[in-house]
Amino acid sequence: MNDALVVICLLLVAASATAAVAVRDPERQALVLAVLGLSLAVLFTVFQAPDVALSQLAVGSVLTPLLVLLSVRKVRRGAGPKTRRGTGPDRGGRDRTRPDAGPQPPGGRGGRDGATG
Amino acid sequence: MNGWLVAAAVLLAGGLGAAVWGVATGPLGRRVVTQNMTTSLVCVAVLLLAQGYRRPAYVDIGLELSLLGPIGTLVYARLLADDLRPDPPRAPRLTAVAAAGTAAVVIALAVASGPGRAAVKLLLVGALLITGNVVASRALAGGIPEEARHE
Amino acid sequence: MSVLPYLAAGWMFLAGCYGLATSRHLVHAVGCLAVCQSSTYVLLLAVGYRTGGTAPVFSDVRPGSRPLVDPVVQALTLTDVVVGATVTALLLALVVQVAKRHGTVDPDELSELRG
Amino acid sequence: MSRRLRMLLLALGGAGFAALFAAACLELPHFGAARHPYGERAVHAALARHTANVVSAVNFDQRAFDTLGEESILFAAVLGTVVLLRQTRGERQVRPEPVAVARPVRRYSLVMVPVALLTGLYVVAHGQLSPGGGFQGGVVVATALHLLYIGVDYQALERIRPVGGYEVGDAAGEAAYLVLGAAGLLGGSAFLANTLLPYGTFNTIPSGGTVPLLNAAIGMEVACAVVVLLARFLDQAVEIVDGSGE
Repeated sequence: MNDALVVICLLLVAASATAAVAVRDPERQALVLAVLGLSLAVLFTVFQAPDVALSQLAVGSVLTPLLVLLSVRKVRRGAGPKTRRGTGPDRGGRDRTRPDAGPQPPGGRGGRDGATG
Repeated sequence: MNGWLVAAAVLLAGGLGAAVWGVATGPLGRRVVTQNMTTSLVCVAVLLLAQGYRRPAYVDIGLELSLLGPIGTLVYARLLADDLRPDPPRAPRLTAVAAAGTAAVVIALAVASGPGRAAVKLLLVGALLITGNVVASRALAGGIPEEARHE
Repeated sequence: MSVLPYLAAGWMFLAGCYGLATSRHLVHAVGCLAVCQSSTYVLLLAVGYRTGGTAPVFSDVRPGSRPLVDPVVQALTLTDVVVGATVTALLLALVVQVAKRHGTVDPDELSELRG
Repeated sequence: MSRRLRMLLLALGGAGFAALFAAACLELPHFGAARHPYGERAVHAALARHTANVVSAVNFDQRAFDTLGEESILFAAVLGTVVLLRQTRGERQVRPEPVAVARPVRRYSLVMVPVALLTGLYVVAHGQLSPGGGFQGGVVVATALHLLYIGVDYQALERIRPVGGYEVGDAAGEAAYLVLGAAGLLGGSAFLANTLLPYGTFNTIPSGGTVPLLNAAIGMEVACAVVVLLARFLDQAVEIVDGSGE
């Protein structure tokens, strides 16, 4: 029975890790990271490591999401009010006028934008 | 081989699998609700595992999760309040199901472990978890208004 | 079954690296690094696991009554979790600083700024 | 570096890593194998010193010096964050307006602060017996305090959080760990050696020699460190704005 539990938890952890990478908006990624933390905690319980499960929960359920969300909030505010919502995460600082940057080569970017899982 | 572990495995395979899908796709509101429900689900699964492995010490994991999980959801409710406000996620039915399921499992576990400190601890974890889950759902459904900003 | 946990850890590490290399937002990159870091927890604990074993914590079981998993790797993983959390915090502080200085958190734009 | 070159490098590195890692996995001891020579010795050593939680015994007795290194990393990271996130010239501080959190959420938060604090202290105090320890408990304590920001108001948090005090607490926790280590040296054995105190009765709180004390020192350091860390981030996100006007 324990083998089945190990396999289930491993697959869940691998799936949520992949999702955490594929979700590109940091706020939404924070939510996936929280679920990854919870599945890791279950995996550690199944691996008979309650101490590690406790510290993973302590870090993953509140501390990391709080730090990530506070950073995102600060970064967005620093990048100007126009990027507050709408255009997606990938254009963090685009609204800043940067006279020294020169013209952008067309088609060099884009395509990947908004590639949420 | 015992029933508690089988129950935990079924709960994890079905529930947590759906949770990973729910939190990685769809509108923000649904993701946040999923995150909230995952706390209850994982906590119940850990309690089942503790009983299945005959290790009451593992209940401490459930205790910590029943406290920190809802606080984590409140973090999202607080810091994503602007994004959630146009369409506050309400999931009364899901919350009720989660609360009822938690209560049923916790009572079954408390009965199985017999009267004593362990049963009291289990009931405490269950009470904390249900309260936290309900309050966090309330917070997501517009319990925390947008913060006034100095622009 | 005998190597599945190791392979899962390797997969997580590779997925995290892919995310790091293709990230368009530094906060997202820090999250991907956290994924890489969690692969090490899985690997370490998998090495210490023992079929049918239980945790080497004797508050509720008699010593010697059941086989035990390896406590040394668990202690190592504990250290790993702590260090992972501090690394995340420090990197996020750096990201905030970068955003203040350069007004952007897109790695590509940052390298454009430099060159 | 162009995007294509970067992806090519990544693919090469990833393929190389995958091949080598898969080869290494096949040579590792099989998952779930019964032979754990270090683990068995660690369990014997922990039981000889009456420490019920072997993981704590490894962390605070057998590998206590490594834990000192780990806590120094935490200490240094907090220091780095404080330096990085200080208020710079051209930035000003604003008072955040109070928010009206819904009544049940507010009540829940106020009730949960002492409950979570108590749980955190319980986890720290029983670190040498049941799962848990200074780190886990310390984070719970720090989280409990921040429930005031999350569920009540930023001002409520500020009232119970003189950051200076927590900075002192952080340093005091680290110092207590060092002093306990040095006490072993003065007591005639090695640095951080667990030979000073009686080992006590197995499975009671004052068992395990210096393990509970080191545990408490770490608990204090972690709790204070997390509070200081979050205080810096909260300052940046809530209070400090760009002075040049947005």
